Amino acid sequence: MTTVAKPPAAGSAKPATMAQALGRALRDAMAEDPSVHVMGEDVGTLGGVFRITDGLAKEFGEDRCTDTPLAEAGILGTAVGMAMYGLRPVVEMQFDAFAYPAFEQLVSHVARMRNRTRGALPMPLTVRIPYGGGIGGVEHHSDSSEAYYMATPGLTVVTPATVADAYGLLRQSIASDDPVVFLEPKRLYWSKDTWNPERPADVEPIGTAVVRRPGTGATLITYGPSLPVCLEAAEAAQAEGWDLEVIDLRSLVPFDDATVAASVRRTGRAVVVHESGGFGGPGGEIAARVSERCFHYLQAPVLRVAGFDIPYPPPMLERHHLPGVDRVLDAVARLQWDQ
Amino acid sequence: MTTVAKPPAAGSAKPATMAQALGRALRDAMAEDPSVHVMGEDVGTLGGVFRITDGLAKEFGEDRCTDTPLAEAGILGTAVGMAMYGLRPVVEMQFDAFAYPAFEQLVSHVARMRNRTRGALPMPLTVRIPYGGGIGGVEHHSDSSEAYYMATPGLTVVTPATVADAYGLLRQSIASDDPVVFLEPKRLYWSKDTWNPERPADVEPIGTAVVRRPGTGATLITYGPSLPVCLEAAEAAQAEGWDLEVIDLRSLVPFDDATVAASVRRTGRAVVVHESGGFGGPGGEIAARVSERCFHYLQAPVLRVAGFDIPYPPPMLERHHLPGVDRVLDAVARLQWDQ
Amino acid sequence: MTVMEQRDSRTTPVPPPAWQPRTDPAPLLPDAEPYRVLGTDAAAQADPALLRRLYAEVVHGRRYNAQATALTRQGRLAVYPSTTGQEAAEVAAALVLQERDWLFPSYRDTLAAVARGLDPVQALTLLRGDWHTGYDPREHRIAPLSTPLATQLPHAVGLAHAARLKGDDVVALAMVGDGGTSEGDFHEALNFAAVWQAPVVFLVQNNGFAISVPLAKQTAAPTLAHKAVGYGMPGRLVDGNDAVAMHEVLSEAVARAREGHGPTLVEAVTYRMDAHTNADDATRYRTDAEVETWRAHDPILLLERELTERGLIDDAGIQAVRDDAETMAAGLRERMNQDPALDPMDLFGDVYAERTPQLREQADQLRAELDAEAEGDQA
Amino acid sequence: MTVMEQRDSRTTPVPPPAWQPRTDPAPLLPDAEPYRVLGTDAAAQADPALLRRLYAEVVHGRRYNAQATALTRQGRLAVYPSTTGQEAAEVAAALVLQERDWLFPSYRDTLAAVARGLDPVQALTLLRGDWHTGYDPREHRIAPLSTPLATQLPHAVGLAHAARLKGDDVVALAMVGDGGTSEGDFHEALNFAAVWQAPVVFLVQNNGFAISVPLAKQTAAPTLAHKAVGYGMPGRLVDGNDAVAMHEVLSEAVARAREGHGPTLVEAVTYRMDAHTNADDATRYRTDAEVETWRAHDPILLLERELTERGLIDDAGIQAVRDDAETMAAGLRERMNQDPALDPMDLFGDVYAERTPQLREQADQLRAELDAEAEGDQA
Ligand SMILES: Cc1ncc(C[n+]2csc(CCOP(=O)(O)OP(=O)(O)O)c2C)c(N)n1
Ligand SMILES: Cc1ncc(C[n+]2csc(CCOP(=O)(O)OP(=O)(O)O)c2C)c(N)n1
Ligand SMILES: [Mg+2]
Ligand SMILES: [Mg+2]
Repeated sequence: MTTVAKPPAAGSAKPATMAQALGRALRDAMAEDPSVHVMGEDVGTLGGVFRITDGLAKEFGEDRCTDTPLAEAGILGTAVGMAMYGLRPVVEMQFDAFAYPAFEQLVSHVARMRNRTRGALPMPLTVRIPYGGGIGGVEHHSDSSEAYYMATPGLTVVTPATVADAYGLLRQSIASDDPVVFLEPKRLYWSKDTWNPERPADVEPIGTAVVRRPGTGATLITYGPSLPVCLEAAEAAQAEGWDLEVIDLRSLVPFDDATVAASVRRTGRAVVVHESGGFGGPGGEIAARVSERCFHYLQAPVLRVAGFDIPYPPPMLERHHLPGVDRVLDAVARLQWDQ
Repeated sequence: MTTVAKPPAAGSAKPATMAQALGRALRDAMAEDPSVHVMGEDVGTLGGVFRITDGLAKEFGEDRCTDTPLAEAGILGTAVGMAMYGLRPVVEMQFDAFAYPAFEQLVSHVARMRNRTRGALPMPLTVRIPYGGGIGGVEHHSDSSEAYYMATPGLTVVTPATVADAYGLLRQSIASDDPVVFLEPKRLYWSKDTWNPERPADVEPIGTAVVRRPGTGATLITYGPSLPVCLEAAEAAQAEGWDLEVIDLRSLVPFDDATVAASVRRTGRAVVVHESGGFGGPGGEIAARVSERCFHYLQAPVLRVAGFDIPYPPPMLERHHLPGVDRVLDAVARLQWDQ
Repeated sequence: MTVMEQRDSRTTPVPPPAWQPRTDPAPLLPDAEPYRVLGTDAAAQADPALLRRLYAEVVHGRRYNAQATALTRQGRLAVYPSTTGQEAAEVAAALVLQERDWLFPSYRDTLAAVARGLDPVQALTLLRGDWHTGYDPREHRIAPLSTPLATQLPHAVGLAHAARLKGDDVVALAMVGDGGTSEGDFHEALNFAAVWQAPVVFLVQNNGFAISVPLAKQTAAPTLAHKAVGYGMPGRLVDGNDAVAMHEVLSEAVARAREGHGPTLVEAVTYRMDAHTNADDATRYRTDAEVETWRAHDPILLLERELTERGLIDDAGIQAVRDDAETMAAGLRERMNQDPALDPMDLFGDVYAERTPQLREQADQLRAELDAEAEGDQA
Repeated sequence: MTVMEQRDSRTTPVPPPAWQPRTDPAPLLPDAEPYRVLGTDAAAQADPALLRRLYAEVVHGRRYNAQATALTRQGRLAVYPSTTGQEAAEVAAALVLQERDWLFPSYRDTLAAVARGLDPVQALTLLRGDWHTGYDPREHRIAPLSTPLATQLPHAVGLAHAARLKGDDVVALAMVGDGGTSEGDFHEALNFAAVWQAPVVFLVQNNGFAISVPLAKQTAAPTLAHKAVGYGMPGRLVDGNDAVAMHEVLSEAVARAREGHGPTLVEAVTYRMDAHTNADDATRYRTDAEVETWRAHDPILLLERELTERGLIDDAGIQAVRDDAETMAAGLRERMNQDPALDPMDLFGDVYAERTPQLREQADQLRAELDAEAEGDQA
């Protein structure tokens, strides 16, 4: 997959939010490539309910950043047609659960069109989905739906956890000739990092996991909204004498077996952490792969820390559902350290 | 969950197909409980494209076995309303991939209505979905979509592999006060067994896995269309000196950890076999659970034999995709027998 | 006339056409302009008791909207989608139903539920964030507020159909916004309803916007009511700010459904005076001037003028209605200021009729965590 | 007239209504009965060259249907959904398009693709089972046959919209069945098309059935063409067995789209003479008598009668057309009797632009298995 060249202008690094970086990525992609079209509910005049697309309609016109009728299957279905004609649509789904009406278009067409036509009709489209909880949203506004997309061959599934990745991975996703489900962790929208919008650093390509914190005792494997939780847990664990490595997967598909297995072979212990429900969630796949590849290196079973197997709870109870630092540390403690 | 009482009439056991047993289950459920309503595309006059509902409209009238308009979200959505009013709808989706248009209704309403209303509005409905390949169907007619349903809390996910289970599990599903996704392995529709339609034997309740073949060397964990493959592989393995146990899961949700873990602790080796794609498929969850629960008993990593991570292939190539006896035996051979 | 009956000197013999029209389209088409009563000569016929009732309810509704919006500012509600300006339609939807009938509100329609008699605290539970639904839908015959747009419409059809199959005299009234009409579920629900001749009334509140998207970007239809003919049901176009017109048209539609003549689509033309929710900034997509013009067509104003002109209410009467609304608001405020008592263990309570083994394990885990936390708090 | 302009002695000041009709509904409504040319006086005006062309194509289409059905019996096609009886609509859909235009067929419409010039072997690849699509859609401007019903309609809208944005003079014609109109995707596609004024023509072939389900269980609409008004586009009702009427109405709709006036919905009233597919048993849900009545309204018959009456064709001419169709059928038969050369490794070829590491592993596994098999075969 392509990485994106640095734009020429200089500039200086200052605190920026993930939301800003995402908006900038859209803007730069549209400026660079006239075939990039942004579409979705309220993305034009309003700039999206999270303001990610703010200013795009003004800068590029409503034909390039379009408020669509309120119909997700229609949005994705028309984007398929636009991609068939050579455009590069970037679709915004307003919230995770509101991508479900478009599920048939995604699974039966977006994911399969290239394969169906032996490569004649690639689907260079990106579906941006704000996902996950922790922002006090009422029901249907906090789903973690990545398991559905992971189980769908033909889709690339990307999720950033840092400001730099938000920009870099979104640019790569838009530039990709394959359809990308780009999952934006809602509760990281306002997370900040120093970042230079005029000279955004290249980031590792989609398909590459990154060690965000090196360690020797055990590996925390995570992505998206749970990365900050894991980094915090790793800091706390240090006090207990556990030196944890933290891996940010960045893309669930393609999955970076090499980086993950190398780490676990080194540390001998692993915990997979995500906020999606545990049963049938991404952690099962990840734990199974790690267990198979690192069997003889493992000192303890690969454990999982995940959301409960329940519909996402109402705002006042969500903190009991979301895996936090304590649950991660509890799992780390169960890694049979005495052996 | 309820088991179903034997109907009074006697009768004799004779060869019957899974399709016949399913049809009989619908008939008996409708006869016993006037709140059971069958609905879907072509289920009435035609009796369904697989003829499972044959005769029901005639026996019970079109109001109880209804040809709906061609719209899966509408079918499931109206069934939700019928269930709200106390009926027990049994919905037929014509093929696996044609359940996707109903995905939002399934995930956002069917699975959550009981939880949303603190039990006030249970969803005693059954969604019958013919699934899987091996019948030479063109694209969209052979999907294995169980990973999607497994990852959706609130759904019960059932799939029979024998004629007796087809009857018994479908009766239990219809009697369940929770929504059941009832996955019917298309290529087993015409599989036969001796069975007495007038005195169908009780079967184990939903949530219970069954050992279909006892063995000591390794456990094959499977369900639905792959059960016959595993049984055949176990026979063949005997010749190689491997004594394999074969477990039929019968329901993916609830998952019978107890039976599976007990077996693997005994045998020390396990292979999960299914025809669904491997990555993000049910096998990841199962392998992860088994690895966690049986870690100290395992002689080798839990392996998986699954369909490739590709869109379901065209009929002329499907045999290369479907896991057959040879692939199962290859996996068994890789279970580090020399250790 | 059908293909088959068509007569022409050179006509070939023609078979029975499978397409033969089931209905005459003419009566299905809506009026060219919204039906109105208030401010027209027809208002003189309006029943004084109904006028007073509608007035009290609409004033009540306005006060409810204001109070709920205030509660968001005090952090007592997570979010509130106001129906200020739409009270006439909300109230009429509730009043035309019998107790045995069912209401299917969208996420915005807490007012309709309240006008139906639901305790406002229960109606607001979803938006406060303590649970997804704050009431027993079967007890009140009010379906859960539907957040995924238009998805509740097929539920209404199924319920009404089921009631009819059981021989029960029950009508379902389902509410949706102008934006919601673009969803596939809207289409499928209306089609099922018409094919089954289900006793359903579909009420579209066209309030001009779907969040920021104006109607002109949502549809090119002459009116949303014109969609009815494509399903073979009548479409009615009504001034949604005219409580009397709304009451009359919805009553007719409910009666029609009850008598077995099938569904009706009603479009109420109205306007969302507030932002989409308290979290929205409406100045990004519309001018104050546009909003101002609608103030002159306020549902309360229309009723008040009629009542006053006909001498059906005096200042004291108006004050009494307002006082009553104030009492409701004070009670609501007070009760919403109390923290709800929540038990985190409820997370596992109603996922299934019986907990799965996995959920039992997870509930045990949370129980242990909560106990440890409580111990920690005590220490 | 709008709410705003409404004048009444007692009228209150009224704001600019957000609902203001965008279109006059009257011209959008279809005729009360299907438009016909053949067998009416208008037929005399029909261009002889067009009549001959349509005749040849329709006869060709009939022969193609018969041949494909025969191939299922010989096990050379996995399944075939025949368009026998619907050839006029299929052929007209292909003929009205320019080379740069796009056709979006449903799973049944291989004939339209063939009439557009696609090699029938390529058109039948999906149904033979060797691959999902047998041709390069960009080369032929024919979208893949769509198996999930109505899902191709939004694709057509998006493509037409994209072409318009790029300034290309391209029209998309999308085909769907009567059953497919019930799907949400139908609704959403038509709405997007109308809002965007996209250059699309929607052709619904109402052939009386969706597998076993007759139209009366599918819709209660006066006609399917009446759905158009709810989107703000014109609806046209046409005799689908009348190739000349179909050609005329579709040509007008294509011209309308090309000139920037937006989409049209065309309902072709026709009949599916064969079973749903070779695997279906139509006697379960309809009588032979019903089928028989349609034979008198056969699309070939209608054309042949016109050509003969006007002396535009003689027996030799008819025979020449039939011979030509026979040659096509023989060629098709011969080529379909050859086994396609398939490479199982293609399974991994186009899942992604570049294989993922996981797919590389899986491809290696299959490669090894195939090699072992081949060795085994040699040994
Ligand atoms: C299926 C779905 N898609 C998107 C949303 C997000 N959303 C919430 S309200 C809204 C606008 C609704 O507009 P309309 O139907 O006109 O109702 P109104 O808000 O005006 O009452 C949107 C897009 C949703 N709730 N459900
Ligand atoms: C989404 C979807 N649901 C169900 C099916 C199964 N199916 C295939 S053809 C058919 C009937 C189609 O009827 P119609 O739209 O009238 O087209 P026709 O077959 O008459 O050409 C059905 C239900 C499908 N292909 N796609
Ligand atoms: Mg609105
Ligand atoms: Mg049809």
